[in-house]
Amino acid sequence: MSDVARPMRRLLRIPPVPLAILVGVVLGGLLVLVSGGNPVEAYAAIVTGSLAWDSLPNTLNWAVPLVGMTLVAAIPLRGGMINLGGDGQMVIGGLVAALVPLYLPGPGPLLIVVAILAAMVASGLYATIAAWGETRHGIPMLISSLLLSYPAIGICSYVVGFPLRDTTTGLAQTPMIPEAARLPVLSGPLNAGLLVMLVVAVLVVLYDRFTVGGYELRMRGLNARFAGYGGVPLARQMTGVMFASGAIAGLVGALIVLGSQFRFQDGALLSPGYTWSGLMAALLAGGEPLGAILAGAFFAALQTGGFAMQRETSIPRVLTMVLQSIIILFLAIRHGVGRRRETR
Amino acid sequence: MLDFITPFLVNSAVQAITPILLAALAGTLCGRVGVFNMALEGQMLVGAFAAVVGSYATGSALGGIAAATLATVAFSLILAYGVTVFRGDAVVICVGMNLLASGLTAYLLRQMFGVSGTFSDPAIVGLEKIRIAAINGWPVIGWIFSRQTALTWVAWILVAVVTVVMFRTPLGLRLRGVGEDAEAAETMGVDVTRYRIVTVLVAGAIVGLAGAQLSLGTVSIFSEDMSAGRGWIAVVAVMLGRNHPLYAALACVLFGFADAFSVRLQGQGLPNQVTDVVPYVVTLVALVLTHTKRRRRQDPTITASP
Amino acid sequence: MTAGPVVTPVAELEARGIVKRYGPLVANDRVDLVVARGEVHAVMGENGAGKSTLMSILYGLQQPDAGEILMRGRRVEYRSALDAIAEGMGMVHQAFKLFNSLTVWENVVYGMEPSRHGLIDRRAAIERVGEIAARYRLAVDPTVVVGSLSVGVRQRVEILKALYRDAQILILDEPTAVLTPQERDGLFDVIRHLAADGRTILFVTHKLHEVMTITDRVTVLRDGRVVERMVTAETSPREIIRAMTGRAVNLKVEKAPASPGAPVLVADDLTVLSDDGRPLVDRASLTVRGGEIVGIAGVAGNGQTELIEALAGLRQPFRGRVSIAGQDVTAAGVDAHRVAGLAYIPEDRAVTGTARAASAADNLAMGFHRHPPLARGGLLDGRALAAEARAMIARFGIKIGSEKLAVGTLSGGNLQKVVVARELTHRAPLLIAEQPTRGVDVGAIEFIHSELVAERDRGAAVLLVSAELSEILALADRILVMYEGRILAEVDAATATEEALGLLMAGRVQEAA
Amino acid sequence: ADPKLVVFVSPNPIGVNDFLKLAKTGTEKAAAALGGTAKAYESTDPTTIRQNLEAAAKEAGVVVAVGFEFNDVLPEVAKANPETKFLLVDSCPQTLAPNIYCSVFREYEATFLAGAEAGLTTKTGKVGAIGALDIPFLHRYTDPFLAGAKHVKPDVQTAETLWIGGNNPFSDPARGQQRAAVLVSDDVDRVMAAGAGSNGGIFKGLGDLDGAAAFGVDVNQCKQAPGAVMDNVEKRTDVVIEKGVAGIAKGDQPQVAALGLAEGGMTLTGLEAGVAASGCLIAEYPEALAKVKALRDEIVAGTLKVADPMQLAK
Ligand SMILES: Nc1ncnc2c1ncn2[C@@H]1O[C@H](COP(=O)(O)OP(=O)(O)OP(=O)(O)O)[C@@H](O)[C@H]1O
Ligand SMILES: Nc1ncnc2c1ncn2[C@@H]1O[C@H](COP(=O)(O)OP(=O)(O)OP(=O)(O)O)[C@@H](O)[C@H]1O
Ligand SMILES: [Mg+2]
Ligand SMILES: [Mg+2]
Repeated sequence: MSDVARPMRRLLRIPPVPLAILVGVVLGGLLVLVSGGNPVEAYAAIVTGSLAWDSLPNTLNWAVPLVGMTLVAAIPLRGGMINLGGDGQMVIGGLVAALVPLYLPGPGPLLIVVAILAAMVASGLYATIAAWGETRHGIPMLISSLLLSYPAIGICSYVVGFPLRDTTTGLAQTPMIPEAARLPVLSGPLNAGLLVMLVVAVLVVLYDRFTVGGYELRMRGLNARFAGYGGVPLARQMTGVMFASGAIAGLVGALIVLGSQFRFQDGALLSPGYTWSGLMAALLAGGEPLGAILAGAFFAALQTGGFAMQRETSIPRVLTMVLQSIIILFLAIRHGVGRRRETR
Repeated sequence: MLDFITPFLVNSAVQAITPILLAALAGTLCGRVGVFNMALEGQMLVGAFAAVVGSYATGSALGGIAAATLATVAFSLILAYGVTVFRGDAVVICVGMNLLASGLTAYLLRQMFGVSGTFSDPAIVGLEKIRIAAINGWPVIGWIFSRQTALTWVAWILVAVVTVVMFRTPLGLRLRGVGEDAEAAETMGVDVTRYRIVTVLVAGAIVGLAGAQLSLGTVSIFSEDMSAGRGWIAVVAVMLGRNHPLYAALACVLFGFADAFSVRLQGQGLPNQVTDVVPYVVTLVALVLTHTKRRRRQDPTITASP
Repeated sequence: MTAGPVVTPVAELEARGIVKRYGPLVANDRVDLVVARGEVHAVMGENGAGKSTLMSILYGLQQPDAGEILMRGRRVEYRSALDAIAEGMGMVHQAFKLFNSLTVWENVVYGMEPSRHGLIDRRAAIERVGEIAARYRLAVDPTVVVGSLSVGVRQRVEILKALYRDAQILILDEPTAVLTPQERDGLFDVIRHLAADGRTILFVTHKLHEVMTITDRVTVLRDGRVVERMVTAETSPREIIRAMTGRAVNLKVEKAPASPGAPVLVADDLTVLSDDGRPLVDRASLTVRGGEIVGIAGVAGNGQTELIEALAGLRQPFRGRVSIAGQDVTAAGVDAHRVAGLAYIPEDRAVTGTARAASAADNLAMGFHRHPPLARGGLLDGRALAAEARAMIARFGIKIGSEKLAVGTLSGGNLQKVVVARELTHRAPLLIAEQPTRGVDVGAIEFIHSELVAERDRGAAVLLVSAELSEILALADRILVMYEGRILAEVDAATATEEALGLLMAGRVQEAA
Repeated sequence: ADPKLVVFVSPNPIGVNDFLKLAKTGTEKAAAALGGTAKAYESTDPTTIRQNLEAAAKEAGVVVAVGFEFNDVLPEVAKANPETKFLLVDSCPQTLAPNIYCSVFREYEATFLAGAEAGLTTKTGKVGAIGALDIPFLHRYTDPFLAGAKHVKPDVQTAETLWIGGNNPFSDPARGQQRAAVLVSDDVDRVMAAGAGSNGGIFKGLGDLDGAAAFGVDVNQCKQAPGAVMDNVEKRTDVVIEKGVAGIAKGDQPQVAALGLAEGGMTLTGLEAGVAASGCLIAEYPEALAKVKALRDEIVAGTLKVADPMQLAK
């Protein structure tokens, strides 16, 4: 080792995640500087725009779907599987959750529960198609889950664009759901969806840590052959995992529709790109749920801060996309994040 | 149904396939050396952006192609070194690269040209369409090849070249070996890391061409995220074609014609939300058909349990 | 003494003071090795002694931290295997390094392809490979795909690869581990032929009788250090073992006659089909009773693997019945088999038997993790898991720092102990042991053998699959011979001989009788 | 709140959309006229629309919003911020608050005229339209176009309207080009291009048929693709916002303003001064222009009624 390398090595001893963030911040800052902006101002805007007391609710509100989609990706990833179909699954959940209170009679609270459950079941079942394709026909789930997303999005878009469109507006969207069937507001933009997602997140972490199923999923992720040899029913497990993953995607769609948009609007669930942000957060943590949740929350803060930065300074919020990608790339190559998926 | 197939349509389908085909070729190259390239979408976007910048700056389409190739090769360094020297996970790196491409091109678009969204300018010189009078009149061949850009020609020539190199040359044998079992290749004295790096970079250059075709071949415009999922279709084609350039090309053709067909269906009054889905459904069906036969060959542990 | 040219004996290959460290672990500690031209030189040592490490350094796959290598007296430095190959080194790895989807000739010429006009000259390649194969009596068809070949033939392909590169020094790392006696004898013929041709052989093995049969000299490693150099003709197996382990090892398996009880594993008319519908296991029927060890002998690739997978629930049989302890488990998955009473030591400890990145505790729980004491009502008892793991590590002497550490860096023998410990601890009524001592050193073999016999004496039914005839002969009470998916014969272990079994394994029933 | 601050909140990223860019320019001009400053907040989805709207309502004197996407949230935010005035362009919520002003357009009138130009100038006798996304709002650009052509040339053939769709409908020039190729293959030589950022591809695609031409939207797109654009349906969002904000400041802005040809909210490039220098092909068809001007006058006078394809259920 040359002498020059030594301080480098000491630097690299900073724990990987903070170091990655540091690298991202420095590179992002340079980018801002080169294009004539003020990096300090930009970062200050991001931080206050996401973590200051009155912007925190916005961050949390953004974190609910993002963390949800992080779990969607993390659960299969824990077992060495990848679900790229989050978009389609979320949209199905959103549409179902909007249709239940619109077309079913019943008291509001009951409608909420039914809508959420129906959304989860519908999305979960749709997600299992990809698992079925792999277990039955050997079609790689990676690509079938991605491809299955398009028909789901297309059909939902058609449904709200034509037969079930709210004809009083010029957009492809369902009518507003009745007030009674909306999620109760906690304060400001925050609604009960936050609590629901919190419970789900805790359940996922506990399942991963303390149950037989969690152990089996982890072992599958480390060596699928080994898990199969040990008696883990791989096909059934894959189906179950995809159902859970899809159901959470459906839940995310349902919470957005019932909690903040109050109707299903074509494209509105997809344009924030929760699915890909969630996938990145999950990859960042190698599928480990708690780490993934933290990464998801971090991305939520970054993105919310990005919007604030764009409002405050004229620096475009795509900067936060660049930041996120630098962080994940750095972690991937510097510490081989995600390399633990041993077999296939 | 056959009256759907008009010369114009075939011609435009071939044109629309070109970027996907180039990207898929690059994907098969990477796949052959054991690097699963999911970053085609982002690489194509970088190529498209650099092509427009290069063409705008040099005032020539060739300058655009050169810039696209260089920029995408540079961008591909992340993947090339990331999965080899730094031993990162290909999936993670590719997801990061896609995001980086999307964010960086949008950011640079604003900072370099002061516009957001779309950048078009008369100074951007698009690719010439090659018109060969001799073949114009021929059915089918004429439809396919008249009025295409040089890159479309290059794409199809590359399909042949890559196939020959892959299966008939020492280099190809080595590449295939590296992809099948890197450790075995290493013991035979083949420098796996170097082969992988070079292959990924060459593939990067090819995706650069895909990007150039997208932004200079069809339209002379750059718009944000204009790759619009084409890179993902290329990834699907690579998997459908099992890293074989000819089969991957076939998959691209299948998708391209299903897509052209879907536009036709739209012309018949079907809602576009439904017709848009057609090429994906066709691809899914192809996926199912190509897999049902191989059903029992898979890992016994997977099919276990009733 | 007649006058002649004075020959200073320059060693063909010499390694001086080779040091290789993996973190705190010193895998090779100032190793000196001298190999003369035309000799067959054995390198021996327990699991993890540093044999493979030394070989990969000599073959340029790894760079030593210190020390030097001399070829015919000249100092060489390898940056990669390519340099070593250029110096005339060749290596046959225990785990074959072959491309299964490529043909024999493609595998052989890989990296050194004859070409014309930039394209591979296929005809020249096939011709050249055929020539070498004929010269060294390695019966191989150059045009077949390697994936379809049996293990013995694959090994010949590996040797062909080295000879194609005109290797002067050939390293064979545990080359006989998966061969039948006949195949092994064939290999020895080849080795003698090569040595007579002036080529030098480095022979890594755990099998003493092979060392005694084929080698000229022996170098013994222990804990990364050379502890002894011997001339084969002047030593004995007992001495070599003492050098390797520092103690005496009982090579003879002590066991009382079996007293079989009730049938535990019953397979009836079992047929397993391949993808293209060929029978891999063809109407096999067998019964294993409590208190007996039934051995299955056979050349690898004759359906043993598939038979075991079907018996263990990893594979669905096409026809037939399987029952464990009276329970029909034919269509059930692995878990049902385990509940019914299966313990199973799989053939490949690294790929199937363990998860490298998982902790020892997690590895030691697999298969028994669904039921008490490890789990209750779907909840895993982390404390029980750890306690159980610590107990196993202690009882089986697994060399690992803590049950929380990953098993990925354990040596082959230690990894095998992890698997054996897990499968034996739960006292299942049925134990299927597939190649339980493959690649394991003599000390560990002794231990595993005695554990298997103890299982039997406790009343368990033991089904033993091994390519190692001596192992089957030593342990089994009854021997079944598999050939092309069928159970060809049943032989009483007391009267069986290696030669007769070898003939049966080759399908030559008449001659064997 | 700073009364001299005017904030424009966009429903989608401004980039791809000329129409939103106009709104941004209009906001800047309006702020300059007030002697204040302008800002633009870009949203991507309902959540960020709400966040941006709330942030804007707290800071600004006048908030300019554009699009249907604001119908749900605007009344709520307006109620919470009674001091702030809101100008919603292109849409009007069902429940109005005193501090909400709406300016809506009658795009269909100008589109109808563009269609008339198409009918008058087509050589193949076939016209068609391409839109980004099949939503009612965009039918205001496609349906009246075909109707206008039919009006002046009853035997004109109209092709089925094509939609760009896909992953990125407002910014996928290549798909635009593909759809243009389909129309071209059917000999359609006059095409309404309502594809926002995808329009460039449509123009390019029409280049394959000699004499084919497109109609652009929102701004003069003739220069962008010389020789490929006949005329443009211009929506004077900038003017409307400029006037609207000024009106709000003065206090004489009507709560709901509907703007069409008569009010100067909608027009064609060809109907304005400077046609000759516009680069638009329509400049070469003076007789057609004369007829279209006459039609415009009929519409303005109310003697010719153009159907609004987006007759919303009340
Ligand atoms: N890449 C590595 N990283 C860390 N430790 C290693 C590595 N390779 C080998 N070792 C360790 O070095 C020691 C020597 O290993 P080596 O494979 O040379 O043993 P061996 O004599 O071949 O054993 P066996 O008889 O089991 O094949 C072992 O303790 C092993 O765990
Ligand atoms: N990447 C690695 N990190 C740490 N240790 C390793 C690594 N790869 C191999 N080892 C260790 O190096 C040793 C040699 O590996 P090898 O594949 O030869 O296994 P083995 O079973 O010990 O040898 P053999 O297959 O010859 O019996 C093993 O003990 C293994 O645990
Ligand atoms: Mg070894
Ligand atoms: Mg070994």
